[in-house]
Amino acid sequence: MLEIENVSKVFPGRRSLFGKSEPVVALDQVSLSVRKGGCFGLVGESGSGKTTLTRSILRLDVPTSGRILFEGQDLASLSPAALRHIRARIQIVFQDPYASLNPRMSVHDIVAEPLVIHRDVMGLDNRQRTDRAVELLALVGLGAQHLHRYPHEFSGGQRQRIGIARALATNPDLILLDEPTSALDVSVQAQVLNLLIDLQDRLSLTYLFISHDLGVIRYVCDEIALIWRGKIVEKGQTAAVFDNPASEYARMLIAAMPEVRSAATRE
Amino acid sequence: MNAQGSVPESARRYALRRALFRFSQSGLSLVGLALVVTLLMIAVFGPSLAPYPEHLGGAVNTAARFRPPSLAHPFGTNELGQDVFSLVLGGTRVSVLAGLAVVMLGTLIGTVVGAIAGYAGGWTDEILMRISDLKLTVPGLILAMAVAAALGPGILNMVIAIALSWWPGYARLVRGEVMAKKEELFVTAARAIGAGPGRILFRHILPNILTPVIVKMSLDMGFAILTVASLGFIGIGVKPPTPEWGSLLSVARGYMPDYWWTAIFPGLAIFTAVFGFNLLGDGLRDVFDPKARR
Amino acid sequence: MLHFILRRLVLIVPVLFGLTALVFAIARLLPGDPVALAAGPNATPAEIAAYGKEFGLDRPLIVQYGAYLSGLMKGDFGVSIYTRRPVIEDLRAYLPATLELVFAAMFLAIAIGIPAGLAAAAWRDKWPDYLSRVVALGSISMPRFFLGLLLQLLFAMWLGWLPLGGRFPITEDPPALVTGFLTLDALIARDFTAFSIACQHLVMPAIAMSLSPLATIMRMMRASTLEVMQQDYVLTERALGLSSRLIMLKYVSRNAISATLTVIGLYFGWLLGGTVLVETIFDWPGLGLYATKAVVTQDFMPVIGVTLVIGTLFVFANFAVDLLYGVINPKVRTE
Amino acid sequence: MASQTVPPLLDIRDLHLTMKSFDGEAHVLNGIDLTVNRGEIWGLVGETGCGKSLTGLSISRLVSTPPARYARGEIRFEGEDVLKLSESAMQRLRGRHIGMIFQDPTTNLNPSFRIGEQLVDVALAAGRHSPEILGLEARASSSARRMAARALAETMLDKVGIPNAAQRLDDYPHQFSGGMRQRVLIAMALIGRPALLVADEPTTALDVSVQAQVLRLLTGMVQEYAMGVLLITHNLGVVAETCSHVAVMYAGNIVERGPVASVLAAPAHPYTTALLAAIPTRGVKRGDLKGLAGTVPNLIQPPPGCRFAPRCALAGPDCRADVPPMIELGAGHGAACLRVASQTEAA
Repeated sequence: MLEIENVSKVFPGRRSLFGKSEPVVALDQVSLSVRKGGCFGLVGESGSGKTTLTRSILRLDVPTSGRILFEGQDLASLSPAALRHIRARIQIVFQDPYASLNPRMSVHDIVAEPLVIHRDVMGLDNRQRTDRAVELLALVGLGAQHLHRYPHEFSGGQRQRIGIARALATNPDLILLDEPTSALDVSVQAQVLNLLIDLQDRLSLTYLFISHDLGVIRYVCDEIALIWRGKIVEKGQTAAVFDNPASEYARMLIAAMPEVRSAATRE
Repeated sequence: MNAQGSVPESARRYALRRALFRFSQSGLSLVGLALVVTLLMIAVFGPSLAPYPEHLGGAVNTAARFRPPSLAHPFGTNELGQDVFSLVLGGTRVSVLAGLAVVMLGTLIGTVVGAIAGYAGGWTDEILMRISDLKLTVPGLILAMAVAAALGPGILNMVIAIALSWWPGYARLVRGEVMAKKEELFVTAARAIGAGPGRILFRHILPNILTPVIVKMSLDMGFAILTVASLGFIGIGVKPPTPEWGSLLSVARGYMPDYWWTAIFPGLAIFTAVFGFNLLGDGLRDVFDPKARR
Repeated sequence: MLHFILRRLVLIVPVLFGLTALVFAIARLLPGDPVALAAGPNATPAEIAAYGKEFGLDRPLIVQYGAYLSGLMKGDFGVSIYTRRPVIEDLRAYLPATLELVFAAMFLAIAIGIPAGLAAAAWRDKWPDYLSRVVALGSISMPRFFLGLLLQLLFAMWLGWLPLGGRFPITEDPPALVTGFLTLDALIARDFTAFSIACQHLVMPAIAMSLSPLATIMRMMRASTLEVMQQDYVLTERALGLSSRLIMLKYVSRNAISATLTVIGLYFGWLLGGTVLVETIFDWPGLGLYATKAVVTQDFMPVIGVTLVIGTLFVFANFAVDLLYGVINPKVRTE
Repeated sequence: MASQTVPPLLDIRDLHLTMKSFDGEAHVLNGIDLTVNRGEIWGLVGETGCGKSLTGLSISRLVSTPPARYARGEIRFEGEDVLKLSESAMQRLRGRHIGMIFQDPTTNLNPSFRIGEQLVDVALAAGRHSPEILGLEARASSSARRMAARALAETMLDKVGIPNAAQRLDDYPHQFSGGMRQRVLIAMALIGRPALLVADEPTTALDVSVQAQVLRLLTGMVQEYAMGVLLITHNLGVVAETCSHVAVMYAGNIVERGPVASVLAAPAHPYTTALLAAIPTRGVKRGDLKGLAGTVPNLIQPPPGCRFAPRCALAGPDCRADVPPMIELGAGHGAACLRVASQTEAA
């Protein structure tokens, strides 16, 4: 469904007040392939380049070299109109549920916004958009009574549900999940993860799940890749990577995971 | 989130109620509000409140020149025997109207320029901001004086002259805010779902920068009134006999120190008006600007 | 660092160029007939035309601008159509007076504003804070020309402690010209009588000028101090037992001052342009008074000259602030 | 004989804290009881807004009052109630007797000062009333103190594993990486040789790989100095790997506490059980995690009785009557839940 072929991204050195800094290689020959219907986990720590990769897939950044193919079409070769159509089919859920929702828009307007932007594809009138918004909220477990409230009235978990509802609005095929639960408490995280799993099964979605949390990735994803300083250092089936990490980095990362079970087995 | 569970209330109403509560906690802000309301009332009804309305039209009474303050003339009379109290009341309208017009015009131009510069970035930003820098480097008052002197006296000309040096402040503010908001995650989210520039600017960015602009407008009102009075003082302002605080003070300067009341009361009027708007604006900023709030 | 300074210096050139174009355009494109005004009310049209020709005002505007620019290169700011004096001579005479006034006002504003702002923040919501707020708002609301008038009325007319206006009486001997600042020149010449006279003349206009920057610096300092006090590192400093004195006077103030610095730079330029009113009131022989007279008579060469000088000083003041900011901020300095 | 009368390092008793806001007064701490002895590393875990950070800040009395108000209770540090101390006495405790580390290493160092200067000032403050920290006599000159403080700063920097400590004293915070900055902050917190260390989410802002190193460093230092530690975190994994004891907080209450092994292996309180069931650990199948339904209660009008009752599957009318007492389960393990009581009685 999504093919990333040898993508590199180099940010030219920034000219600051007192001179020029070195160019930064954010992505270095990254290749990935996300299978239709699968959940692909991309693991990396801060500064590993995972954010640059998501921005490249969304065409918010343009890669320096390499190709990104969605269902065989090179995103770079698309006309603006065609790109807009693709945008409706690739959606994203962001990490921070507090910052990713416009504080001045009601839940209705937030969830219905993709429908307005893509009205040529979706073909819904006002009334139908509201119906669809209610339907979407129900899908993520929120009642219609929330429709005319504003983001600050919701808890972190509820906001993330609103963010998910927005991502689902245009019936996308691929959803990028950019650390969707890192800002949430564990008990809420579990709810949101289960919701995501449930939605994937019901709507046959494809996920690209980006996280720094190995535990979460292990729980949700069937395939994973580890990215370190812009390079993919390990790729494979989730179980295989956790049981037999091939790279030094993967071994170190897995060893460093703080695990609850270890207390019970420690003594 | 705290409102959850209690009586359902729209978020806007709640935010407004909270703001009103905060505002009413500050005595100084309330004083400012009272001053501003009084000022606006006088601006509307001033001429009809004046005890000697004929003096506003230029009528003189040479028999009663330089009378000190008394019951008949609470602020005394001037060199033409005109009632200073009536003139001060009458001058309110010019000052408030001109101040308002300057701020509105400045905000309009500044917001458009700032929004375009901040959103477009790159060369557009560079050029627009250099132009606004230029305006900042030219001393505003001298610029206004030059323009006003060339255009000739009159309220409209004065407003144009001041507004020309006024907009860069708004342009800088709006540009900075737009640039900050542009980096917000919810704007990235809007771009990710395919929103175009117009939608992002008008639906996502501008509504979120309204508050600082309004706060600046209220703070600037006082300053605009001050500038209007300054031009009047220098002798470039409204045409006589229209009473204007700055020009009243300027004429009275020649009769110091013996006939001090002709200068003190117009001066106090300027001070009180500007002070009122500043108190109000400062209070609004406390309520709305989370940075200055603490 | 050197690279940065050079880059900024190069960037100043187009700004100054734009400034000349802008001022020239404003002064010359606006309606009004300065020549007729200068030639006098009884001049015949032929006399007016001849007068205009003398100053080259009959040529196309672009040619006039070109001539003006090439004159500027040689330090020639043109000639006043009124007095026929070269503008540069007037500027040379009036600029030091204005600068002395602005520096004195700025000194007052910084010396009082920064500690007062720090104190207001330290005693937030206590009486020093309220007092500073009322004083600050009162100060920016006070028209400078009105305050000047009140000061004159009180100290010069009623009490008779200070001179009504002017910079230095003709009846006294001025100190030898070194810096152009009478106070400094008097000190250099060790002429304390002259110093005291200069100070007496300087104090009222300086106070009248300093009010609004004082208020702004104070409020800005308060706001940035409060913002710094909210930072995590201040909590850490408190949690590890540093005294509140040390935290406020050393750790908080340095961060707060660097944030206030930008305002100071902006205000310096603003003050230069804002001397007009105070100079008029106190009859202070500076650029403002000079410009006002020129504006009223539509004598545009002096107006352009003054604007250009003030604009240039403003640009350099901001440049100095940027530099200073770099020196204070270690992140900029060490990178 | 003397050991019998030595009071615990930290003894928090029935601490109640309210916080005033526009919406009303929130009861954010609702009777906290917690005892920390030297050599113990206590993990204080809970979710956002449960009051764990306020508990930590209260120990050094860093919560501003108002808006906060200590309604009841005491915080005894080595037997003395810090809530009753004068500000200057409190200042003497801070840094010298109670050290603190906070979450974000990028914002907790002053960006305008060299780290050496910041370390030296902390050392000098600690050495003012205890010159032995600097290895000096009480009457040493101020320049001698400054030199000793600088030497101490270098030693500490070296101890926390910063290479070239002597040179790096003259660097500014932005010249260090996130992990290194947290090491500097640890050095700063420990330079006064405190007996108690309060660490509030010290590794949350760090990458997993760096987190492990910093935690190892921290535990090593704690053992070397025989300190007591209160480690505030939301991460039960960190608690499991670092702490000897754990206290679980929910909505202003400690609902369960005891030795880590016992609490995590056999959680007694339904909230602890739910928390553990929500963590994606090894071997949990896709879709098998248990989230916790409902939301955290409104602390302005908290539910009566057990604050967890509205979300608890086991709750009955008795749970909503009174705040449940801490029921001892042996070996220091206790849980504040009536259902635990009935279970133990039945057993």
